[in-house]
Amino acid sequence: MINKVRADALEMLSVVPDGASIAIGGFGLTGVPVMLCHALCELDRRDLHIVSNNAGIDPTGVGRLVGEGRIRKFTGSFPSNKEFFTSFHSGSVELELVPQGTLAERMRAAGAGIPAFYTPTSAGTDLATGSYPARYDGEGQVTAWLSPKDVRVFGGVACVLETALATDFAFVKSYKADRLGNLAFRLASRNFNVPAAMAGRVTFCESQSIVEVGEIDPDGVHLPGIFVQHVIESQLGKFDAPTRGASL
Amino acid sequence: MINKVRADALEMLSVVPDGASIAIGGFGLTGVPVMLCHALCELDRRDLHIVSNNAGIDPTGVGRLVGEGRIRKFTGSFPSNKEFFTSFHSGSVELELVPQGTLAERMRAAGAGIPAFYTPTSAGTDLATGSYPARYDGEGQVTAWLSPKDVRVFGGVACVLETALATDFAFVKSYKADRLGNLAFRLASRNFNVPAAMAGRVTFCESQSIVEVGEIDPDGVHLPGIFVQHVIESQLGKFDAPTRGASL
Amino acid sequence: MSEPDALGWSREELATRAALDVPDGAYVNVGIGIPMLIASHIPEDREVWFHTENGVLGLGGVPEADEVDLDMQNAGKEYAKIVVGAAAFDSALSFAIVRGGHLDIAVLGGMQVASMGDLANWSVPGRTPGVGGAMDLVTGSKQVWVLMEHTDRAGTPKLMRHCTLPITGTRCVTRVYTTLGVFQPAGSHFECLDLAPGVDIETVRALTDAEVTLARDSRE
Amino acid sequence: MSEPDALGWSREELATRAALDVPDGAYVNVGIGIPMLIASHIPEDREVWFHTENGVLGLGGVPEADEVDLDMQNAGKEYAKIVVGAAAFDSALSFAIVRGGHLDIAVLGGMQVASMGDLANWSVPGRTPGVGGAMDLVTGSKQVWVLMEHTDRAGTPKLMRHCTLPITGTRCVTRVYTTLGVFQPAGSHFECLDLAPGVDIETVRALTDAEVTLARDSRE
Repeated sequence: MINKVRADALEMLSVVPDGASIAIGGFGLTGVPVMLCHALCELDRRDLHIVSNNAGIDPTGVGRLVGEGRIRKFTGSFPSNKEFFTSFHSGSVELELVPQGTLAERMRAAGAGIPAFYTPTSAGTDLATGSYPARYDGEGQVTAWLSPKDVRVFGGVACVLETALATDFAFVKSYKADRLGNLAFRLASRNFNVPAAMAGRVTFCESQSIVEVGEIDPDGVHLPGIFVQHVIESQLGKFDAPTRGASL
Repeated sequence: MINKVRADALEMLSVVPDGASIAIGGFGLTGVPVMLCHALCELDRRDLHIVSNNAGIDPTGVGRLVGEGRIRKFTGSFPSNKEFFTSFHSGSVELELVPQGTLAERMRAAGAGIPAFYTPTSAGTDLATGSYPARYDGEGQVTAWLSPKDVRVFGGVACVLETALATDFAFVKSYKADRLGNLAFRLASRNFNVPAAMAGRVTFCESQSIVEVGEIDPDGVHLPGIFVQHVIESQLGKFDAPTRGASL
Repeated sequence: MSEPDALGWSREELATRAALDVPDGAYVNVGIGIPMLIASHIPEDREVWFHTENGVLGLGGVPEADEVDLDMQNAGKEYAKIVVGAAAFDSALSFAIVRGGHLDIAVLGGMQVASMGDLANWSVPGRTPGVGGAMDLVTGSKQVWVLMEHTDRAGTPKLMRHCTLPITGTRCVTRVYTTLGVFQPAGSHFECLDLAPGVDIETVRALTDAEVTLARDSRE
Repeated sequence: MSEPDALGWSREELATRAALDVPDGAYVNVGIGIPMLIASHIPEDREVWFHTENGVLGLGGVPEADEVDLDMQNAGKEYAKIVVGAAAFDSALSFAIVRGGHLDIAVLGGMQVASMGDLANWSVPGRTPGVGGAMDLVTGSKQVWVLMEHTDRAGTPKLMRHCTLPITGTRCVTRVYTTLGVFQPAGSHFECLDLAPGVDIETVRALTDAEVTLARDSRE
C-alpha cells in the first residue's frame, strides 16, 4: 500500500545531503514550507543550492536558511532580503537571477520533460547577455557573470533559450494532502508550490492538514500524488529557532 | 460589465470565417463541444484547419466536420476515423500528425508565450525526419511530407524543436461556466479543453451549465475567464444533422 | 489639488488620471508602488479585473484586520482580498497569462523610459538584486503603462533619448503617466497627450531628456 | 491453461504473467489491447495506480450500465470507472506526467521490437494514420514494457535484429512479454528471462529474427 505520510520531519529529511539542490515553494508569506526549511536548519545542512522566488522576507523559512549561511547558490527572481544582499556582495553566495515567469516555466519544464524552451522575456537585457553579476569576491569585485543566452528569432521577435531547472529535492506547502500525495491549495498560496513539486526529483510536502483518501475531489486535486514522494503535517512553530529573529 | 454569455450559437459563431483555424477540445466522446461543431456546419463553413486530438469517433462533433468535407487541414494525434482516412488518402485533406503530448504542449505553449520548445518525443522517427506523408494526390501518391524538425542534443538525448500551435479560434466544452468565462470541468472531459482554450486567439465555450459568478470556488476554477471570450449553454441535439449517422 | 510644493499631479492624482484610461472589462496587472493606487480609482461604472502575479485573477483591496486571510497576499507581499468570481492558479499558469498576451494592460513603475519605448525599472547597481515579474510583464502584455515621477528626486529626467540604466525590455512601453502629464513613446520623441493642471509644455521639455511634441488634442 | 491450438500463453495468461512483475506502489500507463488486460490481474496485495493519457490518475475498471459516467472514458474511448483517490487533470499536465519521467511503467502493444530496444508500434503503411501518446510514453517512462504475440498471424517474427516498420522510439523498450516468454532487449540480442509452459528455447529461436540467449535463472 502506498503511504507517503511521515511522522518525523527530521527523519524524513535526513536523506537530504549537504550540497543538495532544493526547489522551495511560496511567495512572500503565503505557501512557504516553513517547518521543512527549519527542520533542515536543525539538521545543520549546508552548501545548499536553493531555487525559490524570494529569499525569504523575514527570518523564517527560506530567510532562515539565508540568515544562517546555509546557501551556496540561490536561483530566484526577487531575493530582496538584506542578509541575502550582504551574503551575495560579500561573495559567500552565488546568484542566478531569473525573471519570475521564466523561473516558473523552467521548473515546470523540468517536471514535464521539456529540456529547453524559448521565450522573449529578458531578450536584450543584462540577464540574457551575460552582463549581470553571478558572484562577487570579498572585495566587491565581480568574479563571475550570468551565462549569455542563446538567441533565436521567432515571428520577428528575439527569444532566448531557457533550460529546464531540475532539482534534487523540492519542499512545498499545501492546504490538504492525502496518503497518496494528492495536494490541494488555497488562493495565493498555490504559487510556486506546483512548479517546485514538478522540478524536484524527490518532493516533500508540508501540509496544513492530512485528509483521508477521497476527501479531495478528483477535480479538486491541484497536483496529483505522482509528483509527491513524502507528506507530513505542518506543525506551527516546530523547529523554529529558539531566539527567533535574533540573527537580524 | 463583463458578460461573455451568448444566447444564439449561430450569431456567436458568425465571426468564424471560411478557412479559419480552430482548436477543438475533447477526447473520444468526453468533453467534445458537439453543439459548436454542428452550429459551424449549419453556418456552412468550409476549408477549415482543425486542431484536435481525434477526428471524431462517430459522425457527431468533429466527425461531422470531417464527414461533410469541411476540413482542408487536420492537426492531431489520432484521426482514426474512416471518413478521415478516405479524405486524407484521396488528397482532399492535409494531415499534420503530431504525438499527443507534443500536441497538448504546443497548444499550451501558444497560450503561454512560448514560441518553441524542445522534446525528445518523436526524435528519430518518421514524424521528425520528414518521412511521413502530409498530403496525397488523387492517385494515392504522396505530394507533400511533414517538415523535418530541428534536432539538438540536451544531456545526451536528441530532442526535436516543436513550435507553438496558435489558432484563430478555439471551441471547448465545460461542465460549468460563469459570465466571466471561468470554467470548471469533470473528470476525463477536461482533457484538451484547457490547452485548446489557451491556443485560440478567440475561445468559444459550450458549457453544460451557466452558473452565477462566485458559484465556482476560486480554487475550483480549472481555467480562468481571461482565456475565454464567449460562453453559451449547451443544448443537447441542437443543430444535429436531421438524419444523424446517415453519412456513415 | 496637487501638493503645495510639488509641480503637477500628486501620486494619488496621477493614479486617478491613469485609471480614467482603463477601459471597462480590462484585465490589468498593477505593479508595486504608484501603479497599485490605480485599483482604488477605477470609475465605478467599469468592471476591471486585476491580476496578481502570485496567482490570482480578481485581486481586491486591503482587508480589515479581522478579514485577513493568511493564504491571500498581493505581489507586494501584503495581505489582500479577492473579489467574487476570482480564480486562483499556480505561478506557471499565472505567467502563462502574463507572457501569453492575455493581459490588456500591465501598469509598472519606472526609473527611465526611452522614446523608443525601452523601459528601465529593475536594476540599480549596488541595490538589492531583484527582477520579479517585470521582464515577463513588458514582453507579454498588450499595453504597458509606466507610472512614475517625471524626474528623480534630484530633478534628473526619467524620459530619455536612451536608457542609461539596465533595461527591462525594449520597445515595450505604450504610454507613460508622469506627475507632469501623459506621454506616448513615439520613436524619436515622446508625444505629450495630456498635461497636469498648471504645467506647460516648456516646463515638461526642460525636465525631459528626449524631445517632446504636443499632440493636437492635448489640453494645453 | 493455454488455448488448445496455440503455443505458449494466451493473451489473458500473458497479461497475468506481466502483472506479476508490477511492483506494489507503481504508477502505470496501460495501452489499448493486451496491455489493458494487466489492470485486472494485479495481485490483490499490491496497490497499483493506473494513469490514462486522457487525464486521470486512478483509472478503474469497466462500469456496469447503470454506473456509466459520460465524463469518464479510458484512452481506448470506452467508458470507465475511477478509484477513490483519483485525480483529474488536463492533457498538458497528463503528458507532463508521461514525458517528465514520473510513470514507473508504460505498457504498450507492439508490432516489432529490436534487440537494441527500438519499438515499432504506431504505423503500418496504408492503415489509418494515428500515433496517439505512444511516442510520448516511450521517451518518458522509467520502464517500457511491450506485450504482444510472439509472431504475427502469418508466423513472421516480431522480435527483430532491426525494426523494418517505422519506429515509435529508439532504445526505449526495457522488457517484452510475448506469448512465448519474457525477454529483455540486450543490445545485440534478446535475453530470455522466462518461458511459457511447454515452450522451449529452440522454438523461441526459430520464431525470432534476433538472437536469443537464455538468462541463468530462467525457467527452462
